[in-house]
Amino acid sequence: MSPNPFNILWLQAGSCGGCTMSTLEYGEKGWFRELESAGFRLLWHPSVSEETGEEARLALERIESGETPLHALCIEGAVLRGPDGTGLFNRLAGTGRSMLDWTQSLAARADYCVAIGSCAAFGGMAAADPDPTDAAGLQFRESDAGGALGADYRSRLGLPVVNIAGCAPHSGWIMETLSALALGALAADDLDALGRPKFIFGHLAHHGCSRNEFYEFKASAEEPSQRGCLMEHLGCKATQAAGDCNQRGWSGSGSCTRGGYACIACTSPNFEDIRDFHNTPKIGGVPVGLPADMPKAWFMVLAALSKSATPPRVRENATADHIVAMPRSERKPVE
Amino acid sequence: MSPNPFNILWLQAGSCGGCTMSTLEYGEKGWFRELESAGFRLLWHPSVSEETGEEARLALERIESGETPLHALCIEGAVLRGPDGTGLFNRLAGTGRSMLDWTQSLAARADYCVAIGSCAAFGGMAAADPDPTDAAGLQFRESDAGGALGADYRSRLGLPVVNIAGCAPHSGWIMETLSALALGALAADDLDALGRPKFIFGHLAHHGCSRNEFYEFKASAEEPSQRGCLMEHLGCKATQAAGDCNQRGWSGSGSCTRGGYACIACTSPNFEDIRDFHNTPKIGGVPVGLPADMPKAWFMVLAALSKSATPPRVRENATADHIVAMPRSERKPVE
Amino acid sequence: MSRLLVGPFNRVEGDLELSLDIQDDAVVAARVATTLYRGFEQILPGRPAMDALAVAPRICGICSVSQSMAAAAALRALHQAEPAHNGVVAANLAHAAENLADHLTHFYIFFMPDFARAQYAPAGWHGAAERRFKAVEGSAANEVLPARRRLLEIMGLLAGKWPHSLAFQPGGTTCSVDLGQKIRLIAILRDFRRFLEEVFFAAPLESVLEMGTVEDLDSYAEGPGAGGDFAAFWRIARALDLENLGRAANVLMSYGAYRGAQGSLLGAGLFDPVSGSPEPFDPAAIREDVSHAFMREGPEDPMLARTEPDIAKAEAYSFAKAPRLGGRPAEVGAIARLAVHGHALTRVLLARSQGSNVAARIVARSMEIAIVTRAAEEWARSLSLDQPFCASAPLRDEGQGVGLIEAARGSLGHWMSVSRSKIRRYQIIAPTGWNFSPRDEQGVPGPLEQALEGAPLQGFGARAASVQHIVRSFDPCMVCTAH
Amino acid sequence: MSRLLVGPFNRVEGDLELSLDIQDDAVVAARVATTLYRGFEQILPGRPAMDALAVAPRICGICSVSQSMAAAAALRALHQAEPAHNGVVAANLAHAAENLADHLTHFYIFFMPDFARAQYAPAGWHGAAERRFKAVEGSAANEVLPARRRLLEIMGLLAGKWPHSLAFQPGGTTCSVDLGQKIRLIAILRDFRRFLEEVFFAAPLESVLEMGTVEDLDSYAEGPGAGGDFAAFWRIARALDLENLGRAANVLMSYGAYRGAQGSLLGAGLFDPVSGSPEPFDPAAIREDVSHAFMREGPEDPMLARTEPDIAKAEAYSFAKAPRLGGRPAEVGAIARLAVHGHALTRVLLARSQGSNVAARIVARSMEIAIVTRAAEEWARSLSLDQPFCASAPLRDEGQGVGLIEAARGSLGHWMSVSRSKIRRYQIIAPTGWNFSPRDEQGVPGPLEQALEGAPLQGFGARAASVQHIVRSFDPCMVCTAH
Repeated sequence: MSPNPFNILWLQAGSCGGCTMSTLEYGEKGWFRELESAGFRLLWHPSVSEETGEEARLALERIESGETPLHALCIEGAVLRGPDGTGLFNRLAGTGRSMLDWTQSLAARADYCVAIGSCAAFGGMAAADPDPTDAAGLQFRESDAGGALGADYRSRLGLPVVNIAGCAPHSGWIMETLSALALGALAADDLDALGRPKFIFGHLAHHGCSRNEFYEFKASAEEPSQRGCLMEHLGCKATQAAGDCNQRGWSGSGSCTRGGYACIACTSPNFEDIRDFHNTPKIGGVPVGLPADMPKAWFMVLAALSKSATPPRVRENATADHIVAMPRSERKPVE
Repeated sequence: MSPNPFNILWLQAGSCGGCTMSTLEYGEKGWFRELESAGFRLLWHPSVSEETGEEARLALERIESGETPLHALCIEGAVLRGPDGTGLFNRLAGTGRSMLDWTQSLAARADYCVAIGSCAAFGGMAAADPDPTDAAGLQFRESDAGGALGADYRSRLGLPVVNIAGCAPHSGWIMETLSALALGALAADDLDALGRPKFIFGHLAHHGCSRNEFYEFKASAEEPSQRGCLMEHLGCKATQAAGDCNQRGWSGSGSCTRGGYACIACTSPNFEDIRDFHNTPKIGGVPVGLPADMPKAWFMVLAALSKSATPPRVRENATADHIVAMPRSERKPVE
Repeated sequence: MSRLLVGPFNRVEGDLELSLDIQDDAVVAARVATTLYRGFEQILPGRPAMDALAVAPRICGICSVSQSMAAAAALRALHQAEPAHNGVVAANLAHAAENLADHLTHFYIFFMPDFARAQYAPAGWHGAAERRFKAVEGSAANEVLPARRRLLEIMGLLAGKWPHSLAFQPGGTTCSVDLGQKIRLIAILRDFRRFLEEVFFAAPLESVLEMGTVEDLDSYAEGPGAGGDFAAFWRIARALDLENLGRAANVLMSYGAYRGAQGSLLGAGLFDPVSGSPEPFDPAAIREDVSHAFMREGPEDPMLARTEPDIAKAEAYSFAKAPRLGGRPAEVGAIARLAVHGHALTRVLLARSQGSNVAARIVARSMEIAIVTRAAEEWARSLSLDQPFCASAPLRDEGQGVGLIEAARGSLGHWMSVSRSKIRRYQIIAPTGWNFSPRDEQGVPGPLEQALEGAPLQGFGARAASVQHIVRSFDPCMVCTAH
Repeated sequence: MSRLLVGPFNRVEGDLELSLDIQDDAVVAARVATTLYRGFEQILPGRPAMDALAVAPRICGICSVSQSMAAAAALRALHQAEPAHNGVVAANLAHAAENLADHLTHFYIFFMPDFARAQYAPAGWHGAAERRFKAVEGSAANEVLPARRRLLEIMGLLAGKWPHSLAFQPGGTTCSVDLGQKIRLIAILRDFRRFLEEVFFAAPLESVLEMGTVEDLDSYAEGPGAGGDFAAFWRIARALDLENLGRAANVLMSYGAYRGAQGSLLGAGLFDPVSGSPEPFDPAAIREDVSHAFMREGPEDPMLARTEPDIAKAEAYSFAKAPRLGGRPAEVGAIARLAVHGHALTRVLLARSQGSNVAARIVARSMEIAIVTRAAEEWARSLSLDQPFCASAPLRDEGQGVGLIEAARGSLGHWMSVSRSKIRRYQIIAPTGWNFSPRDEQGVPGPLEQALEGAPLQGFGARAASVQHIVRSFDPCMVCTAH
């Protein structure tokens, strides 16, 4: 343990626990080892710490009182403000206080405040229509600034809430962001308009998708398990979704689109209110959700043209569930 | 060690040793552990086996005589046939015999014969013009069938040489192919026209490149280290190169194009005779090497159109070395 | 008599609060509450039926695949779809990966660290237990977390990501596996077996599965497998007599785990630990009682029920409803699956204490690890790559579907009604809903509430290790329970 | 006197054949041959100058980055380019990763397994050595190979792939690092330090670097670090007196390693192990003698030389040319770098035997691991992400460039002449070219040939462990040597 550890308190609010599960995949020798050698000290985490009941309450009180310095407050899960602003849909067991209350109180003590996952960032699935619990993110409610801590909240070192969006987020997103904070390498300018670290969310999920050639020709899968691009028919939103998702291995080598299913933009506010996740909404045959920053007319023309240009190999493979047509072999010297 | 191990003999001919280096990255607990638990027995490998000198010679003789069964003969490196067909550019030390001779003799004993890397498959870098050593692959010389064993060679179980192309090939390519052979899961029909396993080489290296959006708009990097697509100016041949390269993590999370440089089609015969690897040859402003199976005219028209459609974000990022323009934030519910 | 409020009760999934009535340094009555309610059963209605596949997994991050499998099963029932064989196998493999990871996480991260507590400092085994199992700091975590990470690479291959994948479909899985991926699957399972055989059991799985008696367990734990973490557990269990801690004698229930073309790996059914005999199982007898839940009253049949919170309800002490089978509580989980399956050692342990107990629950979970790992190896090999992974079926826009599956912690059911292709009602009864059920209208406590009765506190009050062991022996997941 | 032909000599890179003259159970003269010639110096001419970046790394798969760095350095000299600072740092990091991996691979996979040979069965330490270091089967490999794999993840981040990356350019590197990647780099190096401190040294790097005397080594190896693999080596080295095996007294040479804005981490120069003093180093004095190589005679200055094989040459016995510095052989490698750098322990070891020897070579390599790991940690932290990684420079189409760098095994030089932007001549002198040089025209043997003279065979003939230790102590790479 380093002499000046970076103290982390991790609490779960209206969470499914999935962000923690994802995080536990981090580290060559396991997350604990990683925390230790990176100089992090986990003040308390509900899933892994020994302290329970009273011991845990005392630990929290010491933090709340300022006795234990709090470098990063990590909140996993939406903050449930209902019913009627009481926060009672989510009490911290044994303390008689709502997580809304705890969160607001502890956030004031934190050098940095980090929202782990889309729930903590924007409300996430808990905030899905009809939002039965008045769920919010720490500083956003869907894409509106505000949330549980308010738009003006700044942590003690002057940063807004750092939103590690994703449901669940990649363990690397979480740990790299925390490490960057610990190194003092993440400034307000390194966050996008939704408080997400640019180094992750400056990418689109579409970047690095292995179905890219199908996309180029708009050669599309028509049924799940087919190889084609999932955008045209099967609901893929990766051309609009922020995140370097397809540039990382998930649980080894996975990713949503590599797994054969659509990106549902889980890093975006409001993803939970997508209807018909598996189908692409179209108007006049043109998908409604177009690639980020792409003029519609261009898309239409390009899509039409590239469809006509589709090589048979690509067309055939698009609707097959394994490779049926091979690229022509390179029998001539490559120049 | 399993009771019926799958015996592998691995020899290096005109090799740089890189294929072995790559292979040593394989396995959660290391390659040796992996071999053992997968039921492989390494009869001998020049880089790792204890037996040296005479002990090694005896081991080879036992295999040659048929006393030790040989399930897979793995040859790494090109077979050097020069000078004048003598093979003397590559003797197996201590044996007074050329590797050409050893390879031919042992291949006759092997259930399967596997070319590890592009050198062993097609000749590779050793065969580069002016081919000073008359280098050949086991069953191909560049893209012509023949090579050191001849076009008609079949291993004892009836397969042609299995070519694990790549320079160096991904460790997964090597071990998955060997495992597939050991499982009896690789038939002649699972190989492409160049003897390469289709499950790897039915893909193009371009599939899964993280620069795909730049490619779509032909927003191109102009200098090394920039983020744009490398095809237009910097020599990327991934749209023609076989291999699932960009769908695997290399040395962790790498790949050629993720590393910022062009795919040079190292899995293809003749890649070694590319001139000016770092530049894209163009005619009339159109790259000469077009995506596999793509009609040139289509490419030109699409390229021209998509260039005009390029969103500013993509255009600006293409020639920057880090993200300078962010996607517009998803402030409205995504539909 | 005094009453203790215990919380936050951690190293469980989700928010758990206990209320214990104490007399003579022992528990005389217990009430278990979940203090978080998110409203999934309110969110699902009104959405397109297939959207359950995106929403349901997010009920719980630790048994996300189970939720997906239950939703897919419900949709499959709705659409009367015939899944592709490969898809079934692939889904079972992914599900097995999740369940195995859960079991490991439970054993190493949630359960064993309690033996490293200072309360046990006097015990001879404590030093070793502390070095190995202490929360966050013990050496075991540095082996199990990498092993878990490696095991979950199955998810990357078959499910795209974990938790919360959309790969599980009524017709199979979205991810068709190629030869390389198949090889990788096999390799991952090889590594996992290796972990089990070197670290967890320190014995070949085959010999683990041969154990049929407590004597077998003893001689394994003192003999060849002595270096294994499971052996360490068993020795401590013997030392602390955990066979006589946390006893409950409810009927044990399983919906049947890992269904395939040849039926389930572990069949569906009931087993009575007191009589030691199986019983017939009728899912139609399942009801949910809301007498002590912060929920409005309504139909108890999950196919008809809705969920409307009522925070002000007087008798209520939990956001969880109380599931009942033919009016009785039931205990679910690995112990129930193995008992129903007829696993000898499990039945022996149940017979010895005439019910389930802390030790038996852990042993059953461990034995299931061995059984499922072996099965998964077979499944991976059996994938036939030229066959489809997903069958398409015409969607129905009206109807009902029930999805009954076995999650890591036990029986999970999704009940779904659809009209005009939108969900009208959706009810979820989770394993911990059964085990950590509050009292019902009859005042019958749930299995955990029963198991805590009589727990000795040895002067440690709310911090007493016995309470920790009993609660965690069920591997509770409160986010599943109340969702 | 009898003559032994030893081969295939494995656990080295590439094809190595020894011819030993034996008298009285000892080696009286040795000749070392590389039996593979691929013709890189014939392939490079005629290609565009920048193509050296694609061709050169493929000379060798174990020091591929070194070859790239040398080619990039030669091109940098040709184009008179000024590289971007980040690019220099990133390239040094990748190069460090390769070199560290090489050192580890050498220690665990190539060198230590010889102590597990049956010849040593009588020794007290043999059992432990066999369990730990036996080729393929020993336990160490299962720790070092994963550690190596993890370390090489640096390549995935900075070089795209390994071996054979095109990331290394005259202007810097092609891969600009973002914040997440920087964090990952730091984490990888943390894991590597951990491996060193727990497994290889079993001691903090800082304390390892404080060792300055043989007494320090002894007390480390018997004391706190006793569990480390390096300590095990040192104890064996003491038992077998490896300080007096494989002695050679040539001048030690380094071109300077890890050049940066503040000069090199380990400086360039010469060190005479006999006088114990540094000497001035003039690269212009480098020549290659082909008297015993299967090569046609021609200019000896590498800037003017061409390479044309002549398999029929009578006096020739190797495909390798004999590099000479001012007419003398030189020894290169970690031992030379540290000696030139002034590393105290290395100089002490050199002084004790008035030359390099088996033990000193291994110790120096191990100490370099510690030095470079620490430096790499700094470098990773020093990357400034808002600065460029690659500077562009106008290309020159005429001229010459020399790239002198330090590879894992020692001094590597590329000499390139370009006209009309095509390569006209390209000469490569590799580290093992120096160490495993054949005799020159004067009949002076190369460093290995000298080191083998006098090696005791103890009746084991060609299988004698002494020969194995001496040869492998240099960590030879024959594919680099003859290319």
